Amino acid sequence: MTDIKKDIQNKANSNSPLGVGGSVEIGKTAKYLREKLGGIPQQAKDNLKEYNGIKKQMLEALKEQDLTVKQMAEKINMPTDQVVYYLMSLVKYGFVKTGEVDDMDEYYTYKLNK
Amino acid sequence: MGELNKKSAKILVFSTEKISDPAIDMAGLLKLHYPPTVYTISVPCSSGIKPSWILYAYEKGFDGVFIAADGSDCVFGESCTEKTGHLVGKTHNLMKENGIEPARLRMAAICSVCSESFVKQMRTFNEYLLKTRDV
Amino acid sequence: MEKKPKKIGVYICHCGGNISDYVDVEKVRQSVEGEDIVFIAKTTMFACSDANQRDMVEDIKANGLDGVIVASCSPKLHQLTFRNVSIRADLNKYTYVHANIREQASWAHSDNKIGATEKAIHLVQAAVAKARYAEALETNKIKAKKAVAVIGAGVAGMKAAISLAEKDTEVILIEKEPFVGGRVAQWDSLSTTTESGKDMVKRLYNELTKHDNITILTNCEVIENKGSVGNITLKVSKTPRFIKASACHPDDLKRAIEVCPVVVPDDFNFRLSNRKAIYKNYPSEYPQIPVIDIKNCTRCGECEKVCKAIDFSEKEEIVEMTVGSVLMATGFDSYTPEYGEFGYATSENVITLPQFKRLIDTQFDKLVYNGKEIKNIAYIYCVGSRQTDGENTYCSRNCCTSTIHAAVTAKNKFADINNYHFNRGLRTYGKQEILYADSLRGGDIYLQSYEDGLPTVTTEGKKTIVKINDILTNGREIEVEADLVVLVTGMVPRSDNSMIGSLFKIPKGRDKFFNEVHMKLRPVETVIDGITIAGACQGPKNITESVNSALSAATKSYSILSKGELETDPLVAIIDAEKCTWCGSCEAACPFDAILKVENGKKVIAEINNSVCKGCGMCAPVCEPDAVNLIACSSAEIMSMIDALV
Amino acid sequence: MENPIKNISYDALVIGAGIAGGEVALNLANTGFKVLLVDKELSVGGKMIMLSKVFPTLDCAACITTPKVSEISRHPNITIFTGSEVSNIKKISDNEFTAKVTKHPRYVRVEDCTACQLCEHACPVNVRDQYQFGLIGRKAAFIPFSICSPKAAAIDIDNCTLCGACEKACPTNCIDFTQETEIMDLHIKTVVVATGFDMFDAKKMPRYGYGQHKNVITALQMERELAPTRPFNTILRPGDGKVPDKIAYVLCVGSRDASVGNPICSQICCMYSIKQAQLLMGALPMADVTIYYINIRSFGKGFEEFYQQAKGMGVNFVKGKIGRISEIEGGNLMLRYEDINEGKLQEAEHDMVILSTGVLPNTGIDKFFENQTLTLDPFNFVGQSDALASPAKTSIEGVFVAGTATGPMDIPDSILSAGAASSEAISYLIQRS
Repeated sequence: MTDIKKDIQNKANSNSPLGVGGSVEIGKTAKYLREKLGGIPQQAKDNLKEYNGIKKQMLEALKEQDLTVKQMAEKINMPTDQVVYYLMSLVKYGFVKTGEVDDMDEYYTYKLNK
Repeated sequence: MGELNKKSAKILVFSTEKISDPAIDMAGLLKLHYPPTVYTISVPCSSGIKPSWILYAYEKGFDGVFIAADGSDCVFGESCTEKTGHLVGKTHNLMKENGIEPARLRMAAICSVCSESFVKQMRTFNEYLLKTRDV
Repeated sequence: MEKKPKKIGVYICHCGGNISDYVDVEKVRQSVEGEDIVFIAKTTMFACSDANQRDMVEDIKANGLDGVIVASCSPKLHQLTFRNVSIRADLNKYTYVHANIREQASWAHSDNKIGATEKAIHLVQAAVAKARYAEALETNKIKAKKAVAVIGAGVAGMKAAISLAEKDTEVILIEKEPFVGGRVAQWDSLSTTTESGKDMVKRLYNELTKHDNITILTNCEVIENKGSVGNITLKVSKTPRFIKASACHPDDLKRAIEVCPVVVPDDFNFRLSNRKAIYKNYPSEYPQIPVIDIKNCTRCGECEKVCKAIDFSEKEEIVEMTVGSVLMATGFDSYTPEYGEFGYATSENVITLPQFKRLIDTQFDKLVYNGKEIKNIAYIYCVGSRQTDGENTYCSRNCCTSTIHAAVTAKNKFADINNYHFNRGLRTYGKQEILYADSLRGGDIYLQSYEDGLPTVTTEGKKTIVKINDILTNGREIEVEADLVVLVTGMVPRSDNSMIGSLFKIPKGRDKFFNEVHMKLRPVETVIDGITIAGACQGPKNITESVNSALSAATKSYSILSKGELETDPLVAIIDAEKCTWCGSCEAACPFDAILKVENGKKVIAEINNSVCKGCGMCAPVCEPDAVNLIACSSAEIMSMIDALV
Repeated sequence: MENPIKNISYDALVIGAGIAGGEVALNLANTGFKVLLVDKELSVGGKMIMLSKVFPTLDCAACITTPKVSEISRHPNITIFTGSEVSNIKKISDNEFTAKVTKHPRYVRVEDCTACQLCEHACPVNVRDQYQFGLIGRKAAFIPFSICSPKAAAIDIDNCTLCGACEKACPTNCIDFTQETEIMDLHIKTVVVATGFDMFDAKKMPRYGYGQHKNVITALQMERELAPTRPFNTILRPGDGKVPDKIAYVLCVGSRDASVGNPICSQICCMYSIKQAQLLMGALPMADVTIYYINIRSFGKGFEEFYQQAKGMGVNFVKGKIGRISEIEGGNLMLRYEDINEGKLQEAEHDMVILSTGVLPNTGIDKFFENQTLTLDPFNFVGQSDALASPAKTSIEGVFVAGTATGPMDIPDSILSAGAASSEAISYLIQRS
């Protein structure tokens, strides 16, 4: 178990104001846990912020034209391996789709999934 | 994909659940190709095939019928070989009576690992049927 | 009476691409969607997944379906899975119909996507045609005898017997040889343990005899097999020992062996030595009574003079028994090299690995063969295994480790031994690697070749030379003058496998060992219900692996019988009483005596005994008035399938 | 802790719900015993359920695991706890053990979840997906993988921002952040350890550049790329998304190597590499695949034939030891190796390298046990007290071991080992009832 997880669980278990099955309204339990924990880990916040930024940059870039990984890397100034990771995640979530492969059968272009 | 344009003969295979089915399945597993117009109907034992079914298959348009017989491996006993042979003989006579070329019915023992032999049988039977019939 | 039309659900599996890469599954779905009885037609990524199974149950319940069809892989793999889905949705399992569009369409025709799709469409349509006729059927229940016959009393068979006896199951352990222990009894030294093979056999034998529910039959062979899972009747022929156990006095028996004038090659020692016609392979062997090898006995009567226990009047006995399941643990043979293969039988300095192992076990101080002290030993690996121009294309798995163990044992036991290993890539997998590393450290020399540059053995006068182009030293030709050449012979299927195999109708694989149903799903079961396989009769194995498979087979045999009751298929023959005129041909055709002649009102007709009928259908084609049909395989069903397939 | 502690009892506790543990649970359940099956992961199925196709028959792993998994999950005699850990196993009498089970909150009520994935769509977070070995991202509210069981969402609380979007999206209101850790006291008669194995961490061999050179990946990562639920639309190298056409396999990475602390052979790497090579040849017909090996160990039933088949398909086998892998321009990789046939050092360029990493023990199993010692072997796998005659017996009477917890083995051997452990456990239970 990671330390963060342990920490969260210890906190959750130790100062449960409402107890299990208490009066927390179904569908609004996230707020309950956030209050109980007194916030969320900084790392999770940072990660989300970074991803949102990159997602925005990538989708903006693809608005102009379809791009390969290399072209995207140059355009948004990011290492190609990072581009693969984020771009493929965006493909998975349906924001981006895979286009054609080049003549050499080497690199695919990626485009917005409208 | 050059094969696509080539016509193949329609062959109905009677195979058996315990013995020849596994061989035909294994042919697929090993990607041993044979014409896709080969269709299989499984029966418990090859000696339970009625001649009327075979005649019906020709009547409906099958070019050939192949019995993938159990041979001596049959789980229902060794009399299977003789009985299957007998019903093939009977069917051949019926075919002659009805003006159907008896060579359109073939039989071979296909044991549970005879994948290659099954595929070879299908290919040669297909070639024979293509040559002798206007498929 | 007008029947309500059926409502069927059809599920077409992608199999994660195995099907959908070659077959257009959507097209297949559309092709049956419009059929009157098809209420739902869906495609699914994995039909067998829990999620899809749950979906099917919901679909059946929510829509009141009468049956389902799954078009996926071979019914051998998942027919049972989907029949169980039907059961969970409160449908009778016989309303389920399976279509095989993987092994018989996408895979078989992966070279032709259009053809594969076309075929899949016809196959699914044929399944729909069959589903029109599929009816709810009740299974027959039969009593299962909680007893298992274990065939072969090597370590696998002995372990299986013990483990079944511990599970309150009656065991009959049948061994063809006069003694138990199989191959392991032949070894003194085993790798990874200080226990000798003989001691291990002794330990297992003592454990066997602790259980009252185990019967050990030595010198016995199964000669007849009747019936089926739950109720199998075996006939066993028992060759007499010609020695009365009760009257046996050890000293007299010892004398009897001494006086026996017959001398024959001793197979237990791989013909390295001789034995008498009355013999034991080694002093502590089990059971502890000698045996008379009647084929070689001259009936001179010398033994009778010194020992009262000798009794030549003993006759062959036939024992009959009923068991619920049979566990095959018949073991393997060692490969016998061809005449002249690496100098076998043509050079006096060439022996096989099993012979070499016996040689080390039977000698002390000095290693002597043919009167000559041995110093330099050349081992030639993969003899009879991984053949490129022979039938045995498989690797025999255990021989690398076994050879290194023997070589290290020889080196530790005798002075000045030099080991040269002419191998084709060492396969000391897993923890056995340590043994290889140890032997390298101990100074053993390893020389390697590929399949196309095997070592050669030549005899020049008294010298035997082994030559190789060693790839480990850049292909250099290296030659070793060997005092002894050991041919590392692997495991091959037993020569008598075909006899016992065909008696129980067990299929064999391409390697001619007994074949399991599925290497991963059902590794110890055969296509014959109730017959399990264990140990090296299924393929080469070391002792641990044999025991693992023996215990697995015991688990399987036990779980078949543990409830004391089995369900059998209700797919039997039925007689149309109107058409039947009793001519007796069906009775003559039935191999199971399942057809009876009965009076039905004014008429004499045939009747099927459902609990005996095995559903083979042999009675159907012989019926002139066409009064016999098989349930689920009737003329109407077959013809409607033919209509769909054309 | 305020949680009420539950007391539960079963005939058998099976630790680890991979194929070995699953097989044991099924065998015991089918002969009438009540089994608790515990796994620390979110799904049962172990490592095998993550694989593409399996050697030597090229059956898809899912086709073999999913039906078993489904049989396990609906067996009336089996209770499954995923996301749970066992500790404090104590032998209290001849045929009785106690233990503690800690069930971590999933923050999803599994029985209500329909795996509709709406929470996944709603979640704003993106983190590396451990089930795809970091090749691609996943959400903090996520279904572990498409064929997981139980097929239900889970919340990755480490990365969750507790924004509540998943809760709003969920049509069945199954997301529940009030869930807490549950601790249960367990009474059992027998224990089966089926804790599986770990993979060698390729970062421990810096000369191969894993973690540094982005186009050097592990075989498990390639396994995902080849699986039907693959992370990319095709085979891509993760460094820049290029379709590779000159692929190298390096065998014995972290096995047969005393210098990294693992002198034994991992038994499966030769075969899984040969299998992947065959699948790659199918997926990328123009690609060259080279396997750098020391010895090919295709020893099992049908394995040698499978090896020869790969050779026949054109997979290139080079007998050579890889010294170093360096990255060159464009992300390609230069392999320096000792060519054993030629007897000299050689260099070869590839555009993607797969490290066939070895099998290591899952450490810490012995710590589960309190008043008895579970003896380990010299390599830290679970020790077999009678390896030849009773391979499933351990140093503690009533505790049995199944599958790769005892050492490296392939799937058929794991199943057989599980069969043996089942046999011992059933006998033990019958003898003591």
